[in-house]
Amino acid sequence: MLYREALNKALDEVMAKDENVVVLGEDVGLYGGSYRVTEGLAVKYGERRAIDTPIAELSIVGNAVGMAIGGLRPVAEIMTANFALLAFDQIINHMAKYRYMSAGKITLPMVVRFPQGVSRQLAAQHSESYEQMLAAVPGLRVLAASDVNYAYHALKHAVLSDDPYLFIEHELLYNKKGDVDVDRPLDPFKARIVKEGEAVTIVSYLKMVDDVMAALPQIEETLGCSCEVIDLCSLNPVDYDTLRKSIEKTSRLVMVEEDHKTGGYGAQIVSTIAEEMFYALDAPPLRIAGEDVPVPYNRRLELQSIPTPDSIAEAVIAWGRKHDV
Amino acid sequence: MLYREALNKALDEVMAKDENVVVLGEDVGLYGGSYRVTEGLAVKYGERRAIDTPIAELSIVGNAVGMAIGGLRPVAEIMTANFALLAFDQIINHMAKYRYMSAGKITLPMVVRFPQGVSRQLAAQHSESYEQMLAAVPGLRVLAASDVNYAYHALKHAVLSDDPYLFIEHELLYNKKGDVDVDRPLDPFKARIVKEGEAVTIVSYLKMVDDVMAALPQIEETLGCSCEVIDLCSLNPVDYDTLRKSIEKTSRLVMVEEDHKTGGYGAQIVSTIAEEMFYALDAPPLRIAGEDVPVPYNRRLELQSIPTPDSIAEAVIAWGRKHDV
Amino acid sequence: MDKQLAEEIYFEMVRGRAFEYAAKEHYMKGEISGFLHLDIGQEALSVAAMKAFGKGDVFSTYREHIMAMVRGISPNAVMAELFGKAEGVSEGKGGSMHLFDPSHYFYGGDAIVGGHIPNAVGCAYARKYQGEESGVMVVFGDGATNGGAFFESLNIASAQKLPLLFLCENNEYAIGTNITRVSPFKKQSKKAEPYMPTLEVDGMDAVAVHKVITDAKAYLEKGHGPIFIEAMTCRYEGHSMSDANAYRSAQEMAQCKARDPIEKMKHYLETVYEMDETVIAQIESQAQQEVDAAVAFASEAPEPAPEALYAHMFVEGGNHALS
Amino acid sequence: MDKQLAEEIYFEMVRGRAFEYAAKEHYMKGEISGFLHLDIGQEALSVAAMKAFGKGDVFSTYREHIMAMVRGISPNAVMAELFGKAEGVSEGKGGSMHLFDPSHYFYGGDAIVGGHIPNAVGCAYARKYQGEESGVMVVFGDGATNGGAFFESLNIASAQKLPLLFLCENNEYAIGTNITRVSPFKKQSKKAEPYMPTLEVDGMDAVAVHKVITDAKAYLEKGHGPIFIEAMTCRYEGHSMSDANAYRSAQEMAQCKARDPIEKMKHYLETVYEMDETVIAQIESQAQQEVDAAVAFASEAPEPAPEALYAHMFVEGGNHALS
Ligand SMILES: Cc1ncc(C[n+]2csc(CCOP(=O)(O)OP(=O)(O)O)c2C)c(N)n1
Ligand SMILES: Cc1ncc(C[n+]2csc(CCOP(=O)(O)OP(=O)(O)O)c2C)c(N)n1
Ligand SMILES: [Mg+2]
Ligand SMILES: [Mg+2]
Repeated sequence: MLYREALNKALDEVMAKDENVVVLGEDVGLYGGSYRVTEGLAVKYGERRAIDTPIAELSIVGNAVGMAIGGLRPVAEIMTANFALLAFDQIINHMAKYRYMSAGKITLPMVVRFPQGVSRQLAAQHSESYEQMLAAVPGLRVLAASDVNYAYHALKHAVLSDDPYLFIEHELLYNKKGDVDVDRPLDPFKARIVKEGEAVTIVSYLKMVDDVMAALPQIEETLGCSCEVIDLCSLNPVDYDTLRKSIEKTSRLVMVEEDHKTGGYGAQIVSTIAEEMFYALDAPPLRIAGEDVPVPYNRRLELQSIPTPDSIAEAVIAWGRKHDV
Repeated sequence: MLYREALNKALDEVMAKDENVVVLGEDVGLYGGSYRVTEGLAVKYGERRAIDTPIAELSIVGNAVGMAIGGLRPVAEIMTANFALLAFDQIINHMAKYRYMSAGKITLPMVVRFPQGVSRQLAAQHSESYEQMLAAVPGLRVLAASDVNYAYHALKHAVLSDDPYLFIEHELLYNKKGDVDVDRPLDPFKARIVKEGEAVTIVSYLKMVDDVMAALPQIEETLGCSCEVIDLCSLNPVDYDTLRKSIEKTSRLVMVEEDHKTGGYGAQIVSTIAEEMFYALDAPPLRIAGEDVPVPYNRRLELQSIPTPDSIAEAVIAWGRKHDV
Repeated sequence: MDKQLAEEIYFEMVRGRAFEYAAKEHYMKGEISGFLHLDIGQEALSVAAMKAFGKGDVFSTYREHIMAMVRGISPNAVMAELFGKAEGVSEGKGGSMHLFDPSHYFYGGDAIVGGHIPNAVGCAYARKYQGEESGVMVVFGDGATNGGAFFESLNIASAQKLPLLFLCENNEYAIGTNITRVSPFKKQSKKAEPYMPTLEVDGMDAVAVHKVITDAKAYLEKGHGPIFIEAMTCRYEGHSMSDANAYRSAQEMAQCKARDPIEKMKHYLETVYEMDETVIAQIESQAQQEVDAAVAFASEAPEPAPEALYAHMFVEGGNHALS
Repeated sequence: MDKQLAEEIYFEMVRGRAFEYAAKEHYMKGEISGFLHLDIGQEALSVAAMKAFGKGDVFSTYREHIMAMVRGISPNAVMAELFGKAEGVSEGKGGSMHLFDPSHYFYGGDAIVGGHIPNAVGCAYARKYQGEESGVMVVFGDGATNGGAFFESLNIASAQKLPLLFLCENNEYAIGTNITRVSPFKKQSKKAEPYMPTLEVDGMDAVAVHKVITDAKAYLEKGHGPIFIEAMTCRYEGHSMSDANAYRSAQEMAQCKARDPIEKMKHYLETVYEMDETVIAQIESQAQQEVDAAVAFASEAPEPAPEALYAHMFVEGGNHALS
């Protein structure tokens, strides 16, 4: 099954199960969604449940908040992360805070989904990542699906939960293939050990997990060691237990993310480990991330601006050699 | 001179000097600004140059971008950081990117100013800090004024520069007193060593600098050591040179910020130092930051949610004892 | 309007004003803090609109103490919230600007100007979806009508024919800025005209407000879509306690107070129902007693426990199914 | 319209369409990537509006290749930008959606729907402040008229009486969603009516477009404030190269193409100026030659150097004074 099909299946199942579930967003209805995640839902459940909205992101999220107050379970789609900036007031001032400010009187069972990241030459206004910002907002659960099976189960979980979730996808993952084990629901807050290893813990999420895996043979062969690769899956809360166990074993941490390095999401992981596991580390932690520039259109420059399997391998190998891995 | 008077003086001087400088925002004109920073400017320079805008933050910043394109030097005020969320699209997709996307053809000499932080019981929708988000955006200069003299010089610099600046103030600093040395312009990107010391480097910015200073006697006395206190001043770029020199001397880093700890701005400082100065550190870095909750209204809970001089002293002392400072 | 309703409205208006003056007094004493926005002068609107709207859902702003009480939240719980106490309606976490109580169909209490309007639109969608006839009312100021959230909401509510009543409290000011300086219009209903029927009412006249909201509610129930009501009103105090109100002349203030809504309602009771001094005095003293009791309650109520800081972040065990 | 102008407009329309087809071809070959939005079908608008607006500043969207060229940016520089080359107008950093050239008063090239409208408002403020009469034109689609940025801009431009021409290219679709499904109106000028005069024009008729923009420009120059023009038009291709255009029936497409703007302009030249086949063929071949040359130029142009990644972040030595 493809990643986008897994997401579609998750939505289809929860919509079949609970008529309070509605999806809304630009072109999610008749058109079936820009990345086909909501394909078929309007035909099956009607336009009242697969709602085409105008191009008004503030309202998409703001309306979803109100629908949730009114007893529905809205799943809002923002076409691309960059447009979510228009909805930051609703996400941060409303969706994340109503429950707390009302001392629990208001409950917001809702999900906001969006794809993000560098795709293929979409340029600076269509290529950004905002987990750095959004995973820092108290009151939100933030999941990031890199894996097909995880995508299916985590999205179902998010829709059926009574808490407000952000569900982050990556534009280059929609056609990724994988198996879905429908009968084994998983804990969406648990990190996924993609590969076990002994010498280095490489932490990542979303598309970078695949790039790390692509870089791995070269890294392991060159350094003559085995690496443990962890997909965070949940960006808030973070499964620090899994990280801790891994780093206790490996004593080394590499954090890989696609977003600009300055202030990027990985800084939090690295700083938390530095604070809490300082003495367990045998080498300085390494952060591999995008360059601190808006994403350029030209393909070469674009690739230069983000980590790739090659640049990941290169960086880890250089660091490994320097620090006797 | 008060902090707000220093800001007012800076604006007054640049407006007198260059008629392209205009200020705009809610109540900045006839009313004189909610925190009186723009007081008197409408009377002196007219309503065309001290422009009262409707409550439309997206437009305040969006219009400023257009004014800058049109050859003016706008200084936009957002009344409180939380409302800036409504303008994030303009700040991040437009203000920060036009220059790069146009290969330098568009130049945006503009400033967006706003106060942020926990003031006194303004509750969750009026108490937040967004440097974590905004200092991570490539293409923006981000300054944070904790000091009266710095506030004056840095704001003048920002307005007269041809680059887009965010200028962050803190609601509790407006009535802070200090001297302004008008004749000695300073480099706004240089961190300020507030107090020299040998054993610990304490890094902070905005109001927390004052709280660190208030906590210092107790810390130094109890631990029997001297601490170096650094005010970052510029949050992007960061003056890592000054940090490096200090940490080479002290071998210890404490980072203090008011914002929620998870994903907070300080994570970047701590992770960068952990990456680049790992072997220079004699103790795990310590991060002191706000709790991961929306800011509550009740005063006791509010104070519990952020660092205070007492809690800073307590945390540094506990950490210092544990790690033999 | 029948006598009992008129008396109730009068009572609520008097109690509302007494409540606001009490809040002001205790703010000056330092027992209430943060931003405190008083509704004095606008009581006709807050009271009569809520009364007329019956059980429909209401979304409002930071200037909502009186509305919250008319909806059924007790003065004790509102005052305790202003005092930041554990027995406040938001357990001391929200304060003056954030009063919520879904059991009374009251959803705040939002302090982002215009930010609650898209929420009201979404709720109206839910009500239509559920086949509920009661509809939704969203209350906002003149200043909110310049923001994108308001406009997007007019458009969506109209396109979707949602049962939503837009109630604009036009007091002509957004803090210190007169609406005509930042909007091309004095009457903001102009902005809604392309999208839905608009009505105007004297916001200082409780009887008129009650009538127009009753009519509007009937319109909503017919499923024709949204409706916009503009009520011209006037606040007596500064925008919040930190505003000295220096931008309005003595003359302007006098004109404003000459339209006093409580006096007007009293006059109505006296002329239409020949209500006498004693009954009116009784109503007034009952109102004052309730406010005094609320202050006493709030003063004595306990502070939230330190653990409250971490409470209400997420729903625990909130998944109604995982499979 | 005089003959020379008519010929120029015809030439630009033909060249524009040839350019767009060439871009499509090279996209399919993989030489152009990202989002590519073709303006085919809408040439009358893009060409005649730019021609008529003269030297005023223009802010546009991602569907702007033709406008950029009419403004004076060479086809070479536009095509090279689509190819991501160093000699592109944005040196390969912007791509199809981000063409900027202040020396031709052309500011993009914005890919956030509606995001450039507040920028145009600010620029119009600057022009008024400077006493410049030329004014500003902002071009946007029907889909953009549902967003907060658009509405805030109507309100501000009207309140401030800014010299701003709002030009709505109503092609009835935002990607796959017909405007009437998400807006209460088919004609979006309804939304501007409270704020400013509105005019409607057949966006497939270059002569009509030229006239209405010329008149609007004269209106701006009188200092009366903003004006809104709605041009009904139709795009022939999908929204971008990734849209299969499956939501429009063959019949709808046929009706749309029956209004072809290039045929119409040709007919105008033939009937009004008795232009003969040879001249028209000459214009067409000249247009095609320029496009071929642009493709050749773009193919051969160098890639940006790796250091370009870090260029153009900030102005160096950009402080005109530090004291
Ligand atoms: C988005 C946003 N911008 C600015 C503010 C600050 N602010 C609070 S109330 C207010 C004025 C609102 O005026 P109006 O909507 O007319 O309501 P009124 O206070 O007159 O009832 C402003 C500017 C805010 N709370 N939210
Ligand atoms: C804020 C924002 N939301 C969504 C998008 C994705 N998007 C790009 S173009 C488009 C449709 C725009 O339609 P319209 O304004 O009518 O312009 P047209 O493409 O028809 O010329 C959408 C939804 C975007 N670029 N920006
Ligand atoms: Mg008002
Ligand atoms: Mg369109």
